[in-house]
Amino acid sequence: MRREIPLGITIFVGFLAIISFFCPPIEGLGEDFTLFFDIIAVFAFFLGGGNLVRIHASKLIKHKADWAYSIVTLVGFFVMLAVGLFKIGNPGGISASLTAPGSLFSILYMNLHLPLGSTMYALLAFYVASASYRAFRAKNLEATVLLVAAFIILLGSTPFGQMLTFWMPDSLDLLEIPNLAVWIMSSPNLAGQRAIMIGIGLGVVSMSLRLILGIERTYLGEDRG
Amino acid sequence: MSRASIVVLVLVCVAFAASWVVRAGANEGDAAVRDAFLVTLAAFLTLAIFSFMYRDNPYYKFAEHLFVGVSAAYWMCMGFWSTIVGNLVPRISESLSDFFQVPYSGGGLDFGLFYFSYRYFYLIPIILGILLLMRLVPKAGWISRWPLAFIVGTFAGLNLVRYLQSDFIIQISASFVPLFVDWHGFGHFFSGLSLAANGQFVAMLSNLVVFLGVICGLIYFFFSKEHVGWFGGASRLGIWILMITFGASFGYTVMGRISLLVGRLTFLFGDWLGIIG
Amino acid sequence: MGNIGVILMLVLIGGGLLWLFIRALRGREVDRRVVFAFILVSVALPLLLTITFEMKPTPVVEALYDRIDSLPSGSRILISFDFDPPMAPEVQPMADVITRHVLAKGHKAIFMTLWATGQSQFNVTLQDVIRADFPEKVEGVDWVNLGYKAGNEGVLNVIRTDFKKMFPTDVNTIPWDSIPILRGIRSCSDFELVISVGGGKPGVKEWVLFVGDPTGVPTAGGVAAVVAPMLYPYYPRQMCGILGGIKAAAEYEDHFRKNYPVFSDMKTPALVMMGPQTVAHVVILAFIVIGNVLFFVARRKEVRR
Amino acid sequence: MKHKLKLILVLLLFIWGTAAAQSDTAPGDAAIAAPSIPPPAPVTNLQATDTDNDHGHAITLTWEKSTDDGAGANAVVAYDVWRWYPLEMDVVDSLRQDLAATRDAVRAFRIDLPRAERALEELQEDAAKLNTTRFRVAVPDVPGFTLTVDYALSKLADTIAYMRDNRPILMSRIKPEQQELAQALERLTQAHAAFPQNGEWRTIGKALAGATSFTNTGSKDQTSSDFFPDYSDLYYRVEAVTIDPAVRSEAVQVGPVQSKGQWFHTGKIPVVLFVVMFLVFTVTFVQLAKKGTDLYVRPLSGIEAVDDAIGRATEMGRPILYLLGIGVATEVNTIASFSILGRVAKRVAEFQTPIIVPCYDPIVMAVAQEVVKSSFLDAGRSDDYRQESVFFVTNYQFAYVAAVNGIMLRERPATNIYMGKFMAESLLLAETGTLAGSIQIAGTDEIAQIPFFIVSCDYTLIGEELYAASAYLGREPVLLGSLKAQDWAKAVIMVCALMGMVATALGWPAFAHFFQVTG
Repeated sequence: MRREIPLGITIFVGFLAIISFFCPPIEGLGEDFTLFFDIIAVFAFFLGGGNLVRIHASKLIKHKADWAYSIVTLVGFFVMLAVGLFKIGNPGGISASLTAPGSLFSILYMNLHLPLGSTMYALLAFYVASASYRAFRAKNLEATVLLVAAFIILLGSTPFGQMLTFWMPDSLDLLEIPNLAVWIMSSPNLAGQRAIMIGIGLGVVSMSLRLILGIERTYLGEDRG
Repeated sequence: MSRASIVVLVLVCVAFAASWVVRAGANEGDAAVRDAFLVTLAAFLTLAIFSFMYRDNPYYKFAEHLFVGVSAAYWMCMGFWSTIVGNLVPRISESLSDFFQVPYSGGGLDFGLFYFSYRYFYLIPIILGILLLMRLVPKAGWISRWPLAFIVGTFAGLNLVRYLQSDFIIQISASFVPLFVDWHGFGHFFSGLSLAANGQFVAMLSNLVVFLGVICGLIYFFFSKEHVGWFGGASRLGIWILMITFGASFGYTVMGRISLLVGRLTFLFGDWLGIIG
Repeated sequence: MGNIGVILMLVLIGGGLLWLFIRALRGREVDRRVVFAFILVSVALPLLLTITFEMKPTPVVEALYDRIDSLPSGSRILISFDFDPPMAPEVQPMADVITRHVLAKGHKAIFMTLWATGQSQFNVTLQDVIRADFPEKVEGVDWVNLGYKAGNEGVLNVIRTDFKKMFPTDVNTIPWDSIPILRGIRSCSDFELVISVGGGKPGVKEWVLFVGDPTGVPTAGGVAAVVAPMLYPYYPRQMCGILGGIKAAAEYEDHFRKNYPVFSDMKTPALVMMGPQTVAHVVILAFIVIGNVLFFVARRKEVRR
Repeated sequence: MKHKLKLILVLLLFIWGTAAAQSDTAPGDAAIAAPSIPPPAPVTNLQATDTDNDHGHAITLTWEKSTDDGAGANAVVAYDVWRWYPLEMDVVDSLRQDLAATRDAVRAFRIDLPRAERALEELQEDAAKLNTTRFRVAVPDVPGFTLTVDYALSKLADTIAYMRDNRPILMSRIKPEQQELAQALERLTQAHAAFPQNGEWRTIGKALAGATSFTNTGSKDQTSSDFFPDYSDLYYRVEAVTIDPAVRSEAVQVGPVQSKGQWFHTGKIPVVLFVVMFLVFTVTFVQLAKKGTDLYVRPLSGIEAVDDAIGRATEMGRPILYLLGIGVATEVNTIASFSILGRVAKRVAEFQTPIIVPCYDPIVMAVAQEVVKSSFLDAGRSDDYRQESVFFVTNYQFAYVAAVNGIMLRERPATNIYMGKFMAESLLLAETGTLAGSIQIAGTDEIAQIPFFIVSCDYTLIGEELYAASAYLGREPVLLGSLKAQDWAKAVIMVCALMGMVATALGWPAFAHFFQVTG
């Protein structure tokens, strides 16, 4: 029973969701299900938050490596949680938006969360460069194709692309770097994107069918087909 | 702690304090001291993250752990206020809506034949949420599979039809392109043959590339047929097309990543140091 | 003064790269921290020296510009701010210049956001563009901000057929029916154009799938560069214009500035950003070349052995 | 300054009197001008039908254009559409408004009464502190307008008393008003059937010249002001109007017509066909596989690498890091990753290598714990399972990356496996992994991120391969059967694309038209 009931639930709601797509009177069901998920996800935050606190508390108590930093995590977590849940320091009180300008919550967001997040994101600029340096090498034919496409697009997004090839006659102007970059984006790139998209569509459909038909049930903690 | 790291720590503290004092002097208004502290803190955290590029270090660890704690709580609070208070409460309870001062919306599912009020319908996610929390009870942990089964089932169904429609059927029909563009016979075709970007030949070439590219790309993804012979050749062409796609995608993305760095440096140079306007 | 700075910068970066190139010919790898340092310098220096370039619009960018420009003035255009502060450096300039163009042309702009954080980004545009350049435009008559609603694609599913159901009021809780600009708008199909500016999910793609496709209303978007290649399959059938990344934003800014001389001295954050962009791109290209030189040098050594 | 808030309440009182106010609108008397141009011809062949493929609550009118639609002095500029409304609709409307007003008032009282009481207290305290009531407080939003405290105090007290007295009365009114509204709604169908008694024609909209259709829709929500009743007899009229609004054709009438919801959306037939096709393929090949037919699948290098990578980790005595990405449990890519995790965890349990699974989403964490636990159970090593190996990090992309990057450099995993949904963090993770010297295997269906994985990982599963991976690793005939079905679907697409191209070349739009999905 422990395994049949969840499987039954999956199959039932799966087919219900498919039917709702074709049946106008219940077409809004998908929306409701999305909201259901969001609500369940908030309940799950108790699991997540509890897990986070437990892990860092145990690190702290057992004096594992870097235990001192766990204090930082716990303090940050509880301060932000208290400020947010009780809307401490919010000028508009309970009715104002959580992120109202001037509220303590938004000040913490703007000065802690935002710089940290943006900087982490900006690290990508450096990593993109080091990855290009290390990985774009003409080791074999595929790698060379990858390299050449990237090179042309990169060149095309600078004014130098224009400067290098402006002398091309009109009858050959496809070979001007900016035009070539646009052509690559709109022809081979489009074909590749489309092939992958259709493939992914197929994969998703096939995977969903496997789930709804009860063929794939690893997610229930079961490894038998 | 080594001697060098103590020296670094002292230097960082001095720099932090100096920045706070200098900014506070430059700012105006009631909150000058507070604002100076906040901008210094934001700059400190920015530099702490950047320091990771050199190597892992205590300042990065500090920033990382702070970030984990703050962000976990941030999204919990957002979830609570926007989902529970913003969407659940107005559907199920009038008095709770008044307590949180959100407008009660009520409503329900209207099937024409019968009407199902949200007041009862939206008890389902609450029950499922509570079942999920049963994981915390060791003996009843198995019951938490029910909500998981519900989530997976509903979205498998929804995704199935959505992907079929948007990523699949529409993409297929979009690849129905004419191979002969502006066709006036071979004479016309050969007399006007050129590599002009908006010419007839390039238009036809593009359509051919798109068509063959999609077909060969799909052939590359065939799992149950050996990639040999003409099939193998097509699959090889497919992988080239995919490589061009990835190369182009990579090259295009570099642009965006640089902008993000510009954004951060603008903060450091502008908001913090005040050397650019 | 500026020129000396530029020359010094070019000497510094070019000289450094040349040195690395010569080292590469001898088969010596470059440490990743050196790469990082070059990127930092090549972004920071042009930013401090404010180097800018001229831009020529690419067809997808021009398509959006022409679409906005060719609509009869007074058309109602929905603009959705679907991004957050970390993404802002790349897409905020697009949101700004599109808003400026829409208002300059005399269209009615209706703003909304699918991201909780998009609200604060709209406020930036409100300060920098609407209040600054169009003080005469009246809120509720020429533009209105409907604010944020939670629900991602769910929101789109609802407003596709019934806008008022999702947004009973605007952001200042003024009821829908008493806002003049919204009179006669029932669903998304009543707009002449829908533009989403964003870079994540939900974003432009969701607008196309959930609003543009089902209703047939012209849809366009401004996105972070990383998302742009994914949107090209939708152009021109499902989307009538795409701004991909800061380069497109710069092109739009330049094109708009040339056609609307009144705004010739407007702020052009995207154009300013193109300086660091260009130098950094060249540096990355140089590193790719150095990497390949290293690869071939190493291979030749192997062959000799 | 701080009196501002309190004074809002005083102002509330002034506004209060308008709570139940109703406004009457007198119909405008248009000046009757002598028609200077002859009236245009009426529309012909007017039809009213229930709008197709909807949930009801809409009627579509179609007609053939007036013969004067086009040019001439009496050219038609628009078509006016009228609908017959029984007076009962007005009754429903006013009852609805009453109920809404009562509800609003009750809510306002519930919120404002405590605020007013608090404000009164504070104002009194301030007065006591200053030991005088002879100061003035500013009224917000009205610059320069102030009130004496005495006056404000007395008004506040009045407000509070008024609220206290009226709240129970108002609350007791909600129930009966709801019942009354429900009854009126029930009478609507009858009232519509009584046409043409007890009702009148009202204009509901305009269609511009040249148009030949109009859709009258409304809300399905009974409490909404534009509620549109289903299963009721509705009557419509259409008039052609010239540039002079007084000059119009005679009205053409149509009715009765009823709106209702359809149980099937015919615009989505192509989707149904494809669903059925998939279903047939999958079931057929799964049955074949069950019977023992040998199904060939070509090797995928990324999949083969998984085993080696686990072996390598065991030799080095270092852990394996498995990331499910930043998807939530509703996304199919994350679900595919669960399956792969299940297979990987089973091997890991057999090899007795530690595994680390930091999670981005609490629900994903819950599922992952379940998956890993039962994999260990299956491998017969349930004692080795440690719950803290699958843990929650944080629900924000970049904080998650920051933490995982830290784990990579500090725990030094021998192998990193990335499967699922990855966004901008892909390169941040993969580059740090390279730096740490780990073998890396990635798989994602985020097209924009695949290039980053390709350049910095040792093996990458591209798009669709992610979904096939679990079938590959499981090696169960049933799952391989579904892969075969997927390939057949692919073949069908290629044939469709080929036929579509031929059809376009030959100028047959019907084929492409079939793939149009509406709604």
